[in-house]
Amino acid sequence: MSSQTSPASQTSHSAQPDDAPQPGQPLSREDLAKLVAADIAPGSYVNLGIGQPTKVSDYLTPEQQVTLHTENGMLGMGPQAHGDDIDEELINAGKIPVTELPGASYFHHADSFAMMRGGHLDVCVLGAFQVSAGGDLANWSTGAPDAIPAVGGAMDLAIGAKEVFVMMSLFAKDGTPKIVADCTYPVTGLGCVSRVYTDHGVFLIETHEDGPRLVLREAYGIAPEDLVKRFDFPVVIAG
Amino acid sequence: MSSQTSPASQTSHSAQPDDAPQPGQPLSREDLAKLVAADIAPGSYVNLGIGQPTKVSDYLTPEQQVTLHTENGMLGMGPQAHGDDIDEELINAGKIPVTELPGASYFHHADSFAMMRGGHLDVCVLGAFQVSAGGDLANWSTGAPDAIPAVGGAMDLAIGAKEVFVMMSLFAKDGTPKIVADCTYPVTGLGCVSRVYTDHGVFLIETHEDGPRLVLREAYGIAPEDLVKRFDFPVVIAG
Amino acid sequence: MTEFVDTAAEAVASVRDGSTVLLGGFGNAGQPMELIDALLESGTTDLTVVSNNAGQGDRGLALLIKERRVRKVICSFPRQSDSWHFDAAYRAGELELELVPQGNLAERLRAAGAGIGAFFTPTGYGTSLAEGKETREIDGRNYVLEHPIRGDVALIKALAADDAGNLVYRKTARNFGPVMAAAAAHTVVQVAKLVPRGSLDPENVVTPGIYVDTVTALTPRETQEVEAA
Amino acid sequence: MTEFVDTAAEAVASVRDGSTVLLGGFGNAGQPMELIDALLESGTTDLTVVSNNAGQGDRGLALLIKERRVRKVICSFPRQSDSWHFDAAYRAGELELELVPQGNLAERLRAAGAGIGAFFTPTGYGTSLAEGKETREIDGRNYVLEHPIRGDVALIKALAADDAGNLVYRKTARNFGPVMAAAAAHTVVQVAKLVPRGSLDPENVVTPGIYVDTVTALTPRETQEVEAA
Repeated sequence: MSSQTSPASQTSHSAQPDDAPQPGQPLSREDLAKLVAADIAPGSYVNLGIGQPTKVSDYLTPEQQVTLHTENGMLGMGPQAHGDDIDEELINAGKIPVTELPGASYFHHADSFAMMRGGHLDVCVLGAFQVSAGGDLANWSTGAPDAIPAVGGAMDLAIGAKEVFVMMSLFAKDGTPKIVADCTYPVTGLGCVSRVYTDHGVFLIETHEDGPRLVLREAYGIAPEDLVKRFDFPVVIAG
Repeated sequence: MSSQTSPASQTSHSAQPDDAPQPGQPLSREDLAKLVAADIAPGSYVNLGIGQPTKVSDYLTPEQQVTLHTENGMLGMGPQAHGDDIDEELINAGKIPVTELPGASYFHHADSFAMMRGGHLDVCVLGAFQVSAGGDLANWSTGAPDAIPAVGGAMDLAIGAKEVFVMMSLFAKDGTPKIVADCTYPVTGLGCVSRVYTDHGVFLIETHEDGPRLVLREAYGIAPEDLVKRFDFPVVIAG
Repeated sequence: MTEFVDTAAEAVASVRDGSTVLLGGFGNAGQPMELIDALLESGTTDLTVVSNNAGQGDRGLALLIKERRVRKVICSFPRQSDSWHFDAAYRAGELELELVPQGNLAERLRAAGAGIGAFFTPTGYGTSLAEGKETREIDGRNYVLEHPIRGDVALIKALAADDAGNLVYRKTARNFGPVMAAAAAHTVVQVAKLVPRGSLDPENVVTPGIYVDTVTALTPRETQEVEAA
Repeated sequence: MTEFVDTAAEAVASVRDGSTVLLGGFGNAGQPMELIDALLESGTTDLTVVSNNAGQGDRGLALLIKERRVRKVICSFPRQSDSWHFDAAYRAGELELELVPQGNLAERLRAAGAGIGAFFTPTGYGTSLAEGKETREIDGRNYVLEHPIRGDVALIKALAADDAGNLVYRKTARNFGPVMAAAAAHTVVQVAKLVPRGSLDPENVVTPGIYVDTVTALTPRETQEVEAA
């Protein structure tokens, strides 16, 4: 899904020369997962959404002592189950068989979503179609008129942690950023995203008195000054 | 607390001769508890309030298979504990040590009151200061200006069962009935009482299209016709 | 008091045409497949089904939908790779859908069982699924008012029941069972085993028997007592 | 992540002057007596205490009230035969009281932990305790709108904790523990024993460690491991 962007797709705001030095390469999906994993504070309770975010678990270290939550009723979820370990009554939210770690606990759906809604999880990592500069998330529906709608736990996850990290490719196929001034896809939650991890940069959505501020923490495969010009709204480069 | 009424305390509505035949005696507290116990349908889940209602448990038979609930988090409560069986972590809502029967279960306070509020208990038996003809209950406060208020679970119990039975003496010390047109004591709940068991009669509060109807099911120690004249509002004698 | 019946057919006899049926399960985990099969067999129709999903493949709820026995589905995630019977009925306009975020679904069921008239939830605020619903800002956060979902009958699956109707579940198959048991007027449970009264630790009961009306074991009682938990 | 400390004094260090403190217990069952003693010793004052009762005899919460360290009590049943310290402080006008029906107290705590902004409850409708509160008729029944009660710190008692902070309770001492653990920003638990990670059955955990910040055992760990559940 990650789309490499050609210089031709850059907006006219770009006044910098296209051959400006590029600090390294864009992040691969594996590197992105590694980066997110490293950013999760030790001892955190974390929910990893379906798809790309699931890969983050591969890079969490035992020393981090991160406890994984799955919204279908479990804390202390272990890695995917294989072979004889597969138990159809022990699955994650993506309905994939998983394992149980020592110190795990099971609970029913209302308790599980109360845990999320009540703000007890430290981090939730989600995929997205779009994120707005103000932290609105769009990841549940493309809004296509003929699509059969399905939401699952997406809207609960969007508001269900102290911090919501999004993982996605930064640019859409047409070369425009998927971090937008206002979401054009149907939103999942308003002002809920705190960080966006992408192949070309990590962005922080900071809360300030005068409103949210989109900050580029680091750029990958493109100079920060060039990257921010790809947006038609202000992006602050972290100092 | 049961007050014997002298003829002198009868209201002027009484046109019947005072020496009319009395069908038996007023019910003793034990007989009243026995009567309530016998009226509880087999297999019921029941909460017995603090005080006089607790006595009902002495007359429930094993054949009735009644399960007792205590709002501090237990179903399957057994009789009061004595001697070595006393465990200060196994108490009823009156903070009296009790026992656990096979098939019991423990749960937290929110789950316990959800069970009541959700209408899952079949019967709740409560004491009262007053009950109105429409089923309002007053049993938590005398309304005395200098009293320190305390409500506990009274208001939850009042609305916390499919049927709420009240047990009380029928007449106050001044000889007036404690079933009243409108409660003068602070109410605990509105329209929540379905039966009132008293020393002088058992009353049903029936729901009809034109509103609630107070029905005297049976009188004790006084003729039904005489008893209903003690009220300054209509009481129907069951036919 | 909990009744114990020998067959799934007897167990689902309380479902009527037009009933609202709460169906436990998240995917296949905790889905009361044998009860749903019996419901299919029984011929009841015009059902409103409340369930997280809307049937997968060619079994369970998917077949009820295929046979057009379901008038309306209230669920969070109907569309799956193998939800072809739902897809077909929905696209044909022969199935009404009320889409509810999963946590609101669970909490609305919980509210029904707990006697809560309505509650303000942050989930869904500002989204199309909250359109037309009452909203309110409380302490600087925005909420949507949601109402209880009550069932006429709940069909759920548990690991074991004792003679008092107390239930324990197994791993993530617990999911919607406990809240659905409390949210329905009549709760029917299929269990893998029946155990004698007193053999479940009262500290570990998940659904107390007060919420359980009918139990059927998938294997004969006799062979199960020896395995009592 | 749950921290484990050796003394009750360290455990209550998160309580500040002016804090709202949720105190577990129903009567003496589940009351975290040693944590309350440590709070008394710590000298923190101007507290708002949320608890079912308001202290009995000459111990625990009653002593906090006697020493005028409590500004306000939110509870359901302050008046008892031996609540003389509460009675005296209340009559002297030196203690504010918010009286809450017991089930509303439990549900308001539950709402705080569950992220519910407010809820409509039938309990208290038409009574003096609902005066001034918003009411609404829903499906023919009358309800009162109630709001969450959040704590800065919860002090509760459990039977055992494992290394992940998971808790199990004992009999009716469970009472307010689970809802208070979830309703506070920081939850402190006194337990009778600590057990190794993996020794509590995941099916039987009542309060998952995510709700538990600080644990102290009343007896040294070394002597307890052999008794692991």
